[in-house]
Amino acid sequence: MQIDFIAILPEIILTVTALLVLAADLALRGDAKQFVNPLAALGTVGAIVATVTLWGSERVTFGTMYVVDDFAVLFKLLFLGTLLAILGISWRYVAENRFFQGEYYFLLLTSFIGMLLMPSSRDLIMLFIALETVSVPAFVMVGMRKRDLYSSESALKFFLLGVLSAALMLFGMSMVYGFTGTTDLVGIAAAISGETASVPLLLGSVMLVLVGFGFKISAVPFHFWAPDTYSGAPIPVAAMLAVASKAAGFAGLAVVAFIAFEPVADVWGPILGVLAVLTMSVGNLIALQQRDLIRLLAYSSVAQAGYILIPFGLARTGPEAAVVNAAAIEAVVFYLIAYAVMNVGAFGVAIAVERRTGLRSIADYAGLSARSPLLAMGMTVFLLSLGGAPLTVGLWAKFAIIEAIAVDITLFGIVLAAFLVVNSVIAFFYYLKVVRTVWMDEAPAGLPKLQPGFNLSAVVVVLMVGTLVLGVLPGLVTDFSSVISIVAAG
Amino acid sequence: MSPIGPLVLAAFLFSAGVYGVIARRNAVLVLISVELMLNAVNINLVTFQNLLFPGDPAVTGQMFALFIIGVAAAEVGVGLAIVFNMFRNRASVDVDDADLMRW
Amino acid sequence: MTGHDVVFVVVGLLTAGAAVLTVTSKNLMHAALFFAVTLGGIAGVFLTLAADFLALVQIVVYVGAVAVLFMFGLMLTRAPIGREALDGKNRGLAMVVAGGLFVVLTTLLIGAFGDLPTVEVTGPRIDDLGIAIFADWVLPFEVLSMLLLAALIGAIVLARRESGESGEELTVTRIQMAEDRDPDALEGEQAALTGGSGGTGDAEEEHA
Amino acid sequence: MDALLEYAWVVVALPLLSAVLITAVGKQLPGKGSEIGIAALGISWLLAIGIAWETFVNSPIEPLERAVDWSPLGGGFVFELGILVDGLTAVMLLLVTTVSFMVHIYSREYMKGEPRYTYFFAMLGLFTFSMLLLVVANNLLQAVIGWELVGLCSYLLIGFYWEGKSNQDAANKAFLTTKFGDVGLIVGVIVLSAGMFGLTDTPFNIIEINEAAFAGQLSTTTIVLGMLLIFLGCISKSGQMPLHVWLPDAMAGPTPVSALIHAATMVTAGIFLLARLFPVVAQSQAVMATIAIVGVITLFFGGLLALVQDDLKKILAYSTISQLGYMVAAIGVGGYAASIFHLFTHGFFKALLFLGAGSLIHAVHSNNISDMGGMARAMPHTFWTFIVGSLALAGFPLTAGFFSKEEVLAAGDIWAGAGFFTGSLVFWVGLAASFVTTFYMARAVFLIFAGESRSHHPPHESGKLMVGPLMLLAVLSIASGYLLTPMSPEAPNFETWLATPILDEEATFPFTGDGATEASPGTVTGDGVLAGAASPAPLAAAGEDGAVSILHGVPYWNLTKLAMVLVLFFSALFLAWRFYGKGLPERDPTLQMGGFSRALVNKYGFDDAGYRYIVVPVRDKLSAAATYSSNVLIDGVVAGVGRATKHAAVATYRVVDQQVIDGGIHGAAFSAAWWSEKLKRIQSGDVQKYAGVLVAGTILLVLAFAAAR
Amino acid sequence: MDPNTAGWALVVALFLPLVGAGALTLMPSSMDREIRRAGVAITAVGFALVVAITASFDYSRAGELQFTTDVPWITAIDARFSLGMDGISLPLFFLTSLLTLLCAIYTTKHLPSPGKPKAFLSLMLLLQTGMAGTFVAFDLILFFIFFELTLVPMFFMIGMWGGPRRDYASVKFFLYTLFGSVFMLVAFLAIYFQAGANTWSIMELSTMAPFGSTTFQTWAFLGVFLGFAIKVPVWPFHTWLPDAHTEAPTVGSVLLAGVLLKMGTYGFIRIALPILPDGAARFAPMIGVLAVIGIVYGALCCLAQTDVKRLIAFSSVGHMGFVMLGIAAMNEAGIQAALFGNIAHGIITGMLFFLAGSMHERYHTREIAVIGGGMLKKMPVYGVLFTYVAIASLGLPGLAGFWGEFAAMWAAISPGLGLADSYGGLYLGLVVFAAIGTVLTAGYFLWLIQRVNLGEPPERWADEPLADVQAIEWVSWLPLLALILALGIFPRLVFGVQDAAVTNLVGFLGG
Repeated sequence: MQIDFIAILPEIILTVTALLVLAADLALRGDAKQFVNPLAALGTVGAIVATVTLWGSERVTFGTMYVVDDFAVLFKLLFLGTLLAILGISWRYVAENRFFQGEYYFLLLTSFIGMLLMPSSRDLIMLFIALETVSVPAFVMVGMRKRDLYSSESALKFFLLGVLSAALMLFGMSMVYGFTGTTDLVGIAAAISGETASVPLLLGSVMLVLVGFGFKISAVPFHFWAPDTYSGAPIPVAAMLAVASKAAGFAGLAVVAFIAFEPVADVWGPILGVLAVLTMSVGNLIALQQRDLIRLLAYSSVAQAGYILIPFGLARTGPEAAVVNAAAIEAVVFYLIAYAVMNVGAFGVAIAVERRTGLRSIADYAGLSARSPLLAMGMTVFLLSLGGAPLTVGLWAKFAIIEAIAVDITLFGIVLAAFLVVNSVIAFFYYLKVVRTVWMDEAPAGLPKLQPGFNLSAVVVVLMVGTLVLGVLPGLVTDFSSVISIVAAG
Repeated sequence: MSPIGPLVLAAFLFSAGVYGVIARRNAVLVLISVELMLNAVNINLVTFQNLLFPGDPAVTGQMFALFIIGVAAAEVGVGLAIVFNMFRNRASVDVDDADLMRW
Repeated sequence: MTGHDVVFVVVGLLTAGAAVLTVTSKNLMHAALFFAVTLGGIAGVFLTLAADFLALVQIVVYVGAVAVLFMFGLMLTRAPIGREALDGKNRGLAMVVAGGLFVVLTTLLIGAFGDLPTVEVTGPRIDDLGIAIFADWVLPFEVLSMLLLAALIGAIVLARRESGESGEELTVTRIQMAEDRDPDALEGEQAALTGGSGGTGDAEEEHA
Repeated sequence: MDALLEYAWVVVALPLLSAVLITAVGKQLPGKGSEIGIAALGISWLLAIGIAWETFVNSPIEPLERAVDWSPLGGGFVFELGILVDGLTAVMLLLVTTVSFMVHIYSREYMKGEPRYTYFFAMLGLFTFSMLLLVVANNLLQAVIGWELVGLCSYLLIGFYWEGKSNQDAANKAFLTTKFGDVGLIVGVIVLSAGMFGLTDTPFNIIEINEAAFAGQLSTTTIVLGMLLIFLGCISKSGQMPLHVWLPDAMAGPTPVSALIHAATMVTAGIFLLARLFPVVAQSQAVMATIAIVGVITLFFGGLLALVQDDLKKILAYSTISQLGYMVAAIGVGGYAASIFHLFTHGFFKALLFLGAGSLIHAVHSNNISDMGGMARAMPHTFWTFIVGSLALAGFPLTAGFFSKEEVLAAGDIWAGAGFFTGSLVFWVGLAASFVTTFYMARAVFLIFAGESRSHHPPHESGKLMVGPLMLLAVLSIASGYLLTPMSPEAPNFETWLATPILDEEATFPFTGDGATEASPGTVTGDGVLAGAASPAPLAAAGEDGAVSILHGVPYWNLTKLAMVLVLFFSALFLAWRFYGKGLPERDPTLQMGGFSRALVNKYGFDDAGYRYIVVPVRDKLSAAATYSSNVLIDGVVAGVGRATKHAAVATYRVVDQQVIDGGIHGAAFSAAWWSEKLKRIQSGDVQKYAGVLVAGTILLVLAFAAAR
Repeated sequence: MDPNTAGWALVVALFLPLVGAGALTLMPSSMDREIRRAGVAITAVGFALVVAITASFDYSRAGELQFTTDVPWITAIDARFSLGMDGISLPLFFLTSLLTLLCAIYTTKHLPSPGKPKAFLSLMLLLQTGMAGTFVAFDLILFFIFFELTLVPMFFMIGMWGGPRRDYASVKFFLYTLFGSVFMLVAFLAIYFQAGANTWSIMELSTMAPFGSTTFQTWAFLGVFLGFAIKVPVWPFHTWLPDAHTEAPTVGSVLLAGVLLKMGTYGFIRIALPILPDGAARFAPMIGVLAVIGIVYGALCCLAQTDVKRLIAFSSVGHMGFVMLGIAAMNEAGIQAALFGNIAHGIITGMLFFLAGSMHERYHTREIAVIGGGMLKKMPVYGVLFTYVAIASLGLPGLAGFWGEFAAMWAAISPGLGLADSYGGLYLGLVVFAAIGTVLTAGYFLWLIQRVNLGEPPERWADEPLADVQAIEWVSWLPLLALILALGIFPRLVFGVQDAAVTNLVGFLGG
């Protein structure tokens, strides 16, 4: 069997980097240890370069288990870009909190290796392994603030719910295997057809398989870990979970749903649609009550997951399936890109504020505009974008979803749209609460000016510019009709 | 032999694991319950492999089970480490003590 | 019902019983021992299903390593808690959920596989497994190795005695959550923040 | 031979120019701007005389219409700004400029030393301009604009002394009451113009509307609805009952303003508009009957109210209401020319009376006739001119008021002859009201001029600038009546002056009265009196088929009826002399007639209970709210409307807006918060509960999936 | 400038404020006076350009788009960067530029706490781009972007420089209007797909209309309606308005009333009617009824107000009711009336808010009862101006307010699209009630004048030196005062410019 090493070059680069980081950590002492961060960044850039060269190609290797197409490449770029940003916002945070830096970066890179594998995997076993590779290092990273009760507690919660949902997913996978005799996604799709497509066990198993991904994307009712974990975890890790890990979950969900379970799309579509409604409503409603910024962002990211689930809710089989599903995938992909840009940014600002002061209540953001105009501006832009204000990429993200709904309007689609609308408005309520605090409340006397480090500032600026530029010219990233390749495969 | 026997056994073990996860207070016992669930999955896989698809050259079911065992080992390691860490911080492994964060 | 089936039923009942005791036993060590028994029973099930290699792995990895690990874990984390407190307050919920799950799963399974004919049990040979793992499943295998490495390092990071990078044991800290902070405390914190700039603060100034 | 007519717009423009100039530079001039106003009005007046002369000697003339496309209005329609000059316009121009000119001159002295002296003249100019804009309008939209501006100016002038609360209230009341009528006017104009869609691009054009109405191109609905609505505007503007309530209060303004408002501008606007649209009015019996009845009610009951007033200006105000009733009633019985004739003469003698009253008030520093007395000796010029005005108002033979009022009664008589009940009503009630008119004017005159002085200030004659206008107006109060007398049936007279191509003898009313079948020309043609003219043409006469045609011609009267008028006049005079000839009686007999007096003092008393039990408490509590708490029945109603509006407003705001609508929004937000509060409890922090819910949710979803097919 | 080729002029005029806002943020905050002057300079240059555009506009072809720019923008969804200007856009565009300039001038001397002119002027300039862009965007997506763009700066303006309840008001404003616009976006997308022409061009879609079933049109119109109706605001979607106005700083109120509300009615006329004529015809009677309810209701609420600014805010509800009545008429005259009413209301109510703001600065209260009258005595010129503008606002002929109201009623008596046949009686009733609304309007304004302007000043103010109109106020108010009179006397200034464009537009309606 010939292995296409070019196809897995990004993963290889990242693996090598991870090992180098581990080795370098051994070699370096004291403050010098922090330079494993640029090393990791260098490797990430290398992986990005390697990934970019894969754009437009269609490589299949390891049997049919591993496919590198535009869908996968785009997701990989999304992950690697997020990784770069997280490295940027991690540097000083990790150094100052006396983490085990070498191990931290090693685990971070490992987790991202799992993510890179996710969109390319075309086999249930591979998906499972990739998912675990994302999760297991994340369990550890969440608990990395070892002497912090919150951190260890959130690690425990994350871990327990993670393995529980993994077990549920595995049970589902095992039964899918039992039913179809294969773990190959295309094979599964081929096996599910005709009368077999209506066997209750199979349909139930489909649901169980989705649970694992539902956990990753923190869809209701698999979302419980998210707020508790985000608020206990080191903030860069929370950012990673909220953005990259969630995107990986969506990548896996998309692959499974649109390739393997495409023949029963008319079953999981509506149910995922209902989950979408539940997810965004619950997320937004609870977010209204939050007084802690990180928890607010956590619930907001639950709600955002609900928005991203909407296109899945539109999926269907039958004559218009190709068009509708393609639009749905496009919407998901675009939304995830936008979401990554704005959410990492928001977490970045939160890091800058908390790192210096240890404060994270929304009230602590009072007068941020006076303490650091850059951070205030950044927070404003990111939150408005998360809400979907014009001239930010967030608007186009919502636009993409509505567009997917409007491709072929159904009553269910209208209901979803209505929920999207109402929820967008509710969401603005709490986003604006923060924005208002940032700009309109007086800073408590005596708080010093915030001077975020260069890396973090750079990341915030880049993401802010990205949010705004994509807000004006979304065409820079909307034009990738080729990402719908997985639909064609199904 | 009919596959239904092992499958029902697996379902039972799985359910017992779920029970343990939810009811057990000691974090280590919760982890044990999770392992029970994973083992149940393995029974499923082996049953399907050997009873329904014995001729599969890729031996998918058993390979899957092997991978699950491997992953389960990794999870146990990480899980115990998390529990130990928590124990060191608060001298307790009670899951329901871990409720600092809510709402 | 063949002898094969009888053996399975016996082993199966044993396993199921041990599992029930694992999740209900009121004694920590008993629970762990019953867990080991359950794992052994599962190895027996594998044998009746003609999965010899897996049974072996099950014994070696699970009974031999995992169960023992758990026992060490239990002993290391022996907290001063009574026997009656092994079950949390969620027992009712657990009953309902687990019972419901079992009913649903069984119903679905029987519905799907209940009418399959009885077949002869045949397992693959061990060399088939060897070939498959390096031919068809090499990628997950390699990734799994990375995963295990990560788990190993992660477990070490979390579990080893704190030496940190500063070499000293850190006191337990708590992030101030918005919920449980009162205004007075906030003022105190701010005073502290503005008053003294710690070592980390100095480092920040250099980079800024 | 209509060279001057082309310049009618100058008559209009000059007062505006004067207003602008006075505002701009008035304060810097020696006369504080008054000289500009007088000069501008003087020129306007001369030009108006010229126009009047041309139209009169050449009458009946073809109307002259000049218009510019002022603005598109959408849908291909345009709004024209234009002038329409015919006899009616000329009459009005003459009247308005004369009175305004006189008022300007008079005010120069009267207002001396007042604050805002310059502003006053600017407003006079604007007021005159507004009225003239209405008068020359060739289209209804322009008329509406003029009409509304008149309302604004009246507001600004009635509230001239805005420091006082009652003056503010009076101004508000005048504006709002007339504004209410404007609803009718505006909607009416809109209805009429809508009827013109498809017929023209200039749907407001008056001539086109009149012609269309005459040609039957307008539907009955359009005509009846449109004209009744427009008449509502006239009711409020021209002080007809029940919307007359603003008019007495409007006396709060300076006296020259009262003269201007009550004689020449504002109140005449409604009559003018009815006359302008008479061809439309004439299309509907219902409209005419409504107009007549409203006029009759007003002319009688309005007049009665003057009996008990002590305030001289109020007496004159109620007399105005009454006289306006005559004019409206005349329109309602087909007396198009009679109405305008009365308007014309009334303008002069009422201006005279008001200015005379101003002169008296100026002298004694009081409005009340009980503070006057014996003024004849101190103020001879004022006395004599006032007498002339009073006689004219009372309709004493050979004064202008006599001729014009008799024309109105005659119109009623002829209309009655054609079988219309409203005709008799106008005739007999009008006759009766003339007795009342004579009585209250005689009462005022006796109390003011006879007996001993009761003033606290030594009275003195006013200066030349005030007396001069009085003199001129006195002359006109007599002379203007001879424009329509039986003595010159063949020469151009007032009726030929007003005639237009539509309103000539060919035109007939499209409906007939009850008595039409028996009607013949003879029955309604009275025998000529005075000059003994042979068979003078009637103002309105039954046509060959029994229809009454709209005619003009020489006046018509009959001897018996003349005798009745004279008897009434002298008996009223005698009665008044008995009561008041020797000065102020201990107990004023008009106040001694028991229930009748009380009714009048209480403005018919209907509101007494309402006043005591509703108005007083509410006004005192919601003082500002009861802007309208005057003490007439209608006032009560108006106050009630105001109050109800206020209550409705408060209720709407508090309940509907803040509770229901905003509350709905808040309710939604609140329920979101409620849900939020409940939902967040699920996030209990207990990871095993999470696990339980997670698995339970999974089971439910699995069931949902399994059951999906 | 050749209006056929000088598309750049419009682009520059549109984005100059945005660039200016960026430039302002680069100035150091300490240069307080320079920043304020720079604000005036930027808006003045922009206004000069707009004047040049107005001057070179080809009025003989006012029905066609001029100064057009049309380049691909987001190719994936066929959105184009498409700008243009016809007779309908021009007056609104002009008004936007003028009002912003005047606000900038006003800001040189008047800026409420907490100061920060840099932030304030930057937001104002950003707002200007959003407002102006709305009126010249001819691509639905671009329109939507500009339409929404105004939310953020206005949110901050109210939230940072507003009154005591600014937090509440700003969030309410933002959420309320956002709510509607999301539905509008859904409707836009539905239109896009239903038309199936891969275009968002307003003109092309108008030409293609009507498309889709009546059901489609109804739903799509409902979505668009929600978006625009909240912006206008049509009763009962108005409750954000009084709060926003009451709390907003003077300049915010001026721009809110002067331009922002117009975006809603403009949207109806430019988008909802021509693209969805069937839906419009079905909704027209309802719009008419809501409009008239708004007129009467707004006036009633005004009578109950004790706060000057809140009163003026509620008066907007009534005045915009007349505008909506014109739209409900669905004929050429009605559209003309609505557009005229738009402009007139922008000028008059903007001016009223200027006056209310200055009043607040002098009295430090907006409570009518506390002011207690006598303003005409304390500040004669100011009092006269107040009376003048109030009278203009109550719709007196000769001043700008009259034409929109009268023409709207005139148009509504014979509605287009066949509505006259089926709803003739209803529309007659609407006209009558609208006319009654004018009386109520007169009532509350006169009452306001009486309570604020007339009488003797109460004791607490008797010895208070209250400055009469100041130089900077004259500069920023005179243009508006003059326009009120000019539009009242020469309605052709607006009617004439719009005529051809409205004719075109009504052509799309097919009525």
